[in-house]
Amino acid sequence: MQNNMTEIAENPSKDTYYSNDLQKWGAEIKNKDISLKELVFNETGEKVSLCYQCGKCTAGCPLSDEMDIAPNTILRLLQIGSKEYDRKVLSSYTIWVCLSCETCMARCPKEVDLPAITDFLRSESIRRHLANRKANNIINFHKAFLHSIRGSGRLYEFGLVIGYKLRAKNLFQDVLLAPSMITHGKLKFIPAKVKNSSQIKEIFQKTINNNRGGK
Amino acid sequence: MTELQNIAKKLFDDGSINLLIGYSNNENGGTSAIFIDNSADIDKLIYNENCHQNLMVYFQKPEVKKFGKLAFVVSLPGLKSVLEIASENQIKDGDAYFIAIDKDGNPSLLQDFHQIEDFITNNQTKPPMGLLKLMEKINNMTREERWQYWTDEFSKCIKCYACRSVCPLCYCTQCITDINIPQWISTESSPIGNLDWHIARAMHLAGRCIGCGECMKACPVDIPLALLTANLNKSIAIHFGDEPGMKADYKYPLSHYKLEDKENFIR
Amino acid sequence: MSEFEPKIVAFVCNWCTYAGADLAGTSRIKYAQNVRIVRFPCTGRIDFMLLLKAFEEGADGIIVSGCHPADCHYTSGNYHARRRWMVFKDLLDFIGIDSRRIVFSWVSAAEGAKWAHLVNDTVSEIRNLGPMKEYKNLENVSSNKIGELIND
Amino acid sequence: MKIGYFPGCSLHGTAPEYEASLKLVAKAADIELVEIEDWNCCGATAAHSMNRMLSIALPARNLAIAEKMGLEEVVVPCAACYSRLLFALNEFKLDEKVRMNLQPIIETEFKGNIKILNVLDFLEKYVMDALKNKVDDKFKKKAACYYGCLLVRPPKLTNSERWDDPLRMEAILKKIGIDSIDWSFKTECCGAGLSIARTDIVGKLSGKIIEDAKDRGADMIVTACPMCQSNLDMRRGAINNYLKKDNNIPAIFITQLIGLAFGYSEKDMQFDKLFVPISFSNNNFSNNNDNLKMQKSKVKEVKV
Amino acid sequence: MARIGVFICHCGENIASTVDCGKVAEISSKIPGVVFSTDYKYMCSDPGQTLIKDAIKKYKLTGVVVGACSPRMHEPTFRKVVASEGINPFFCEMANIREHCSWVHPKGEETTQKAADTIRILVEKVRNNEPLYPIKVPVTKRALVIGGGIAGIQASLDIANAGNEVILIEKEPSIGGHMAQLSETFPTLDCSQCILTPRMVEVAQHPNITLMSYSEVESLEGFIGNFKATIRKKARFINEELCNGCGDCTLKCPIKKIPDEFNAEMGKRPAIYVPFPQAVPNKPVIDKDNCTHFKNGKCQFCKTNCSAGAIDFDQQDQLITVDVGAIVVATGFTIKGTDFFPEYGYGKYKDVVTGLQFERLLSSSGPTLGEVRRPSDGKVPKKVVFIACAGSRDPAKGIEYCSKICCMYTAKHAMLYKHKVPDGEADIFYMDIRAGGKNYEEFVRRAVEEDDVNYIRGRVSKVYEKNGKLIVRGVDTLLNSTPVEIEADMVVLATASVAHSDAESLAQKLHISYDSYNFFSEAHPKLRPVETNTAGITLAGACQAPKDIPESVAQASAAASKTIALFSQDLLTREPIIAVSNKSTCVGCFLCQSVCPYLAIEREEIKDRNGNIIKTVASINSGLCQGCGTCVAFCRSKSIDLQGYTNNQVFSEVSALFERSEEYV
Repeated sequence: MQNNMTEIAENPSKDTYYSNDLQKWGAEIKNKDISLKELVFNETGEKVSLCYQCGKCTAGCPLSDEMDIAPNTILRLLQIGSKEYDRKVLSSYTIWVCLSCETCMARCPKEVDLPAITDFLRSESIRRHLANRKANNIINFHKAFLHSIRGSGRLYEFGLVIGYKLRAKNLFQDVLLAPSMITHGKLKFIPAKVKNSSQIKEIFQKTINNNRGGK
Repeated sequence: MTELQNIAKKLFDDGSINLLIGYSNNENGGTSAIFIDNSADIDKLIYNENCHQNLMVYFQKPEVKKFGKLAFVVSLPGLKSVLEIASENQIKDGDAYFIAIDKDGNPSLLQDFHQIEDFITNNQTKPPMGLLKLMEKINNMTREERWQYWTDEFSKCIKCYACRSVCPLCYCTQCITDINIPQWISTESSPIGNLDWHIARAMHLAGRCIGCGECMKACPVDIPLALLTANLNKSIAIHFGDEPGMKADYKYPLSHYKLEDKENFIR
Repeated sequence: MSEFEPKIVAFVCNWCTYAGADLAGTSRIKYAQNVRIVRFPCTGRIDFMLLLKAFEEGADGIIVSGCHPADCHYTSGNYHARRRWMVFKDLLDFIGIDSRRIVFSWVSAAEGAKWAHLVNDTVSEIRNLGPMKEYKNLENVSSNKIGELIND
Repeated sequence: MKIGYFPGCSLHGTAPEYEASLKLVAKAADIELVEIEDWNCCGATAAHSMNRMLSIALPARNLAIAEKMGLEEVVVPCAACYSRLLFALNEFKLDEKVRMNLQPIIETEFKGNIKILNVLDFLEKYVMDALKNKVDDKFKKKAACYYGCLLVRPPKLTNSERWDDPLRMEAILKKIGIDSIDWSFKTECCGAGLSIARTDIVGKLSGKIIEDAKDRGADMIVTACPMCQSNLDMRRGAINNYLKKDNNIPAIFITQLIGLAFGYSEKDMQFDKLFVPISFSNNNFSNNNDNLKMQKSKVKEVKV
Repeated sequence: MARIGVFICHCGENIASTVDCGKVAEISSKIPGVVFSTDYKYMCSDPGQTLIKDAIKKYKLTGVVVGACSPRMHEPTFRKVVASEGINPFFCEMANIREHCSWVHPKGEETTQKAADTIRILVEKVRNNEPLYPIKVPVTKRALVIGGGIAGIQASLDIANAGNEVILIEKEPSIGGHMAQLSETFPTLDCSQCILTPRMVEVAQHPNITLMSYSEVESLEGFIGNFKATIRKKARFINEELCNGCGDCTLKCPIKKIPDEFNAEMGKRPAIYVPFPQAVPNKPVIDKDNCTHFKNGKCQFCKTNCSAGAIDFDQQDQLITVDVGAIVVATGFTIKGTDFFPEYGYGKYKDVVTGLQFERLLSSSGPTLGEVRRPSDGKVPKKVVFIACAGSRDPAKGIEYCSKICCMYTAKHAMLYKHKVPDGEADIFYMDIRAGGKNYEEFVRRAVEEDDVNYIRGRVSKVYEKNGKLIVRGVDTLLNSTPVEIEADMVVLATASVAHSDAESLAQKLHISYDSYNFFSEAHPKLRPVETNTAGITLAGACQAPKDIPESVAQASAAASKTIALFSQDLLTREPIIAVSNKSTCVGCFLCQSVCPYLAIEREEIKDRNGNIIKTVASINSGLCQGCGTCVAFCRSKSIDLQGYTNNQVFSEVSALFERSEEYV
């Protein structure tokens, strides 16, 4: 376990299961020359044209002040659909800092499923190698998380923390909470594993490698 | 006395009915309808697999109606036609008693539409395979072959209107064929007149035909008439999801509409 | 013999398509001459027997046109017509009459150009299908089958 | 009575007291919780951030196993897991493509007939009746009921009434004699998704929640989600950093309180697992200074 | 035998340039039954008309076909010509050889042929025409106006002033409607009551108007000119004849704390009450649900204190049936309450109010006598946030439409607030400002430029209470979508205007159609915006869609003029293009009933001499039928036919479609 993670942390190119079809998709994008909003529609069924820019999503978003582009502006950029703006959306920090708290969706008068769109934008952002650098921490956390599940089928929190720190190359940022967690019996050193762990690996194999991330 | 005869006798004995229409053996070794107006004749009442005629066709006849209180021996198709004519305002709950024969041949007395609906739901039978196969065969033909098939079939038609007289749903006092201003359908047995008649008949039964198949059985020249209405009912079920003869408050699909009805065939 | 010129009859409603055809006229939009128009108050009034009759009379193609959904002058005649034609078309298909010979359309009073296109398209489509020979040949189908049957 | 149980990683990791209290509460109500055999992680935010099908397949495998075990209902105490499982079930029901593709991915037959309960559903449906006449007036503390995001949102998925101002926890607590305050942060996000990657954000979001609860006179924050609870409880360092003052308002699981009402001890309910301590053995909470001091020193230790 | 004349018009060059009119006339003359055929330069001109008249006389014509322009153009002209010669006008048909022929085809033989065919088709129709006579229906010259708001008041006065009787019914104890609740009106800021109450008094005193307040429609039968309406006059437990409106009873009532509907529940009222001082009629009503007498029989304070002896606890609802010829529906609208909004606190914050509630706070007759004081503690709010589009334009909440009046009244509210609290601040969250009326845009700009109202473009996501303030979380989308957080003393929601909860059941009683929001539907969105699909029933005001006062009044006068036009005749004349049923062949399957959009197909019992029912058959109500003919095509036994488009006529037309033209050439 530990070995495996160290290895990936040192050699990110092996960390392939979410982006190894990049070339294939990249080729398709070039050929079809399809705008991001159409992709969003194809993959999530959400029409960005529904948005009339009332801004309620931004108003209610707990993190709107952390974002580089306001949620409603993300939709506006998608609506315009130029290559430049599509790129701007995919390389935004906004899509990564979103917590998926669903507040925007719950209050949206036009019922635009922004969390679903954001999920798709994230996978597309990675696929096109456009992810915002500031989001490395967050992306690395997601990767470490999925890696942990892929390995054992369950989240191994201690391993997750270590794995994440290795990816983030920020070993000492948060680990200091760990001692008190251990004294409270909240971190376990030995991961509980799913017995049929090959099945979990299969699931990863068949999903991440086989579709674009959306519908 | 059979169970069927017992039920019939009881109906007569307690004065519930004045006329019972059922089946009896006929001199040709087959069965035919029998009209019993007193309990003395009850021993002639039979039911077996040869008893297929849909006796509900008699319900609409004035000669029958004048008897007042009626009872019918009916199997599944007959009961369906009861519900269908009920939805068409031709029969009211309590107008008649129905001795329903289930698929094992056992009789039971049904008095209201609700019981009939339940009976139908519990006694569903599969449509005859032969008919379905023929329908499939025709649907698989090329259009030209289908046209050839039906022109051949219709050319046999002698316009005897047996199909019309045995149909429990052809109760109009004036049929479209009887109208001469304008002459919608030519009276003679000509290819165009025959085609017109069979199309008109099918359209008039679309979404109403309950599939007893009497028209086909009655046809002296063996035109598979039931196919036309069966195929139309199939498309109605596909388009609108309706099936006739299942509910007394059936909403006839051609006199209702939905805003979202399919219109991909309209330019 | 010159190229086959199909005979087309159009059954139209008074409020939308008839007015749309009027508009094509006032706008001087040219279209094929093959069509003869019969005016009805509403598509809901159009009896399927009239379509059969038109074929009998020698029509090679039929246009049935009325108001767009929600535009019906009488609120719902077109919706009832829509169901009727859906079923009728299936019956014709089953019998083997080429249902492409009947063209259903919604043409509003504002769609003069659409009307002209509809007529032109229908004429060229029916021209490709050729004459409605099925009906014409019916007159030659003798009733000899009946004879055969009786002789059996 | 047997009901399926999906603990999720948190209850086996950072929230053992939630599992312990839930199990004892179920036992007291005569319900047997049957753990889904060989369950796997629901995938959480990471999965749906990266790949939609993955985020459906991971929960669906669990549901499929539960169905195979003959379970009709499964209780999912973690609100995050609940949301993911519910999402997967919903997509399976609504999206034909998912239905077609799922089978070969999870290699287990899935019909989608199972019902998913969150902890409030579970308590309302199976536990509260058993609690009749067990109200203890020792609970003299005012609760701020905190629902977080995923128990109520998106409303169309969770089917929750009054999703912006839910009152279900309040009603449950009322039955064991606990009064709740009316406050405005019941369903605000605590920031759990960024707990590790952006701890500063957690401090800010959770800080606002804790501040409002305290301002309105709550003695404790009651949660129904291990993510929320761990954020509000363990992240006190970051929270206090943001608020620029120390806060000692505890965050406790609703099941721990119900457990006490059933007569279990605070030890049974594993109160010792809470970072910010709380005790009902002494009626006056603010007297509990010894524990508090201990906690303060701990928080400082973390900061060093 | 038919003797038909065919008249081909050249229409100057319009037809003659592509169609050989002479040849068409010649071909037409060979059609059997055509006894005269000619062409002329302008058939619609005087000489052209005379030509037709002369031919009718000379050739004893029984029918006429005019080949000219579209019948939509000149059919009435030529039918009049024919009628002037004593022939039933329905024996004249027009063949459209201009719009459908000469204008759309090139000059040539085929175009001429098409014109000739078109003539022949119409000749066949005329041959089978039957004389038709306009249907005369007697008209009861009395109108029923449902709803006593400004629209109903205006319609009643207009109809009554034209000399017709009006019955005005209002479900509340007083007429006046929402307008009576308003403080000032945009864009003039004149006092609402000052302009409304004189109209209310006029209604009460008008000799032609019978006012029935506290009454509702129970049922409606009949058709245009001949409706029979049953009205439920709800028991108000006051003998209106005896009551002199002194109001002593309302002062003596011990129950005082019932939320006052007229004040949008911002004030309180007793159990026996007059909704507001200027109420018409100025008679109290007892609120049975809250009255102690009706609860336990003990209290009689009002009765013992009534010097007129007008209190009648035993009064019952009355059902009154009236004959009316036309109906104006003016039932108005209602608004969503604050409890409709999860994100704004489900109505739990007292200082979050609706626009109507704020209106009452502004009104000098309101609970605060016109001082803006917030409901929670009575303090004067120094910061008020207005939220426009609260619920409107919000498909997620089921209301997709724009409520239309909110932009204007919110500007008015902010303006009036600033006038009353000059040191206060007013912020308005809006999405778009829709100020498309006369002087409306100027009004909104005045709020911004002169009264310093702060408009912020963005929607509010959440309102919550903190330390006695309402925290409003919104966004300024014009400022790079910056989140905005405002600490307000009071929040006013411009909540959506919606149909009354009982609008649907009223529509069903009246047989008028309604849209998915339960607003009543007009017969045509452009050209018949006042009429409903049911002849004789018109709409006025916000029951059709959200409307402001000028629009409601305009529509009310329009509805009144439609009604007055109807009443101007003793007999109502209708085109005889209607369906008729053949009662001898109808078998009464009634499958046709559901195809009729006008519910004109009724069940008629045919009885024998002894009164026994022989059968039940379809019978067409000629008052309701509009002549679409859907039932005609539908009837299997052809027992229904459509006059003017009979089966025989259309069948003949189709039969004549392609008659071998060689025969005539």
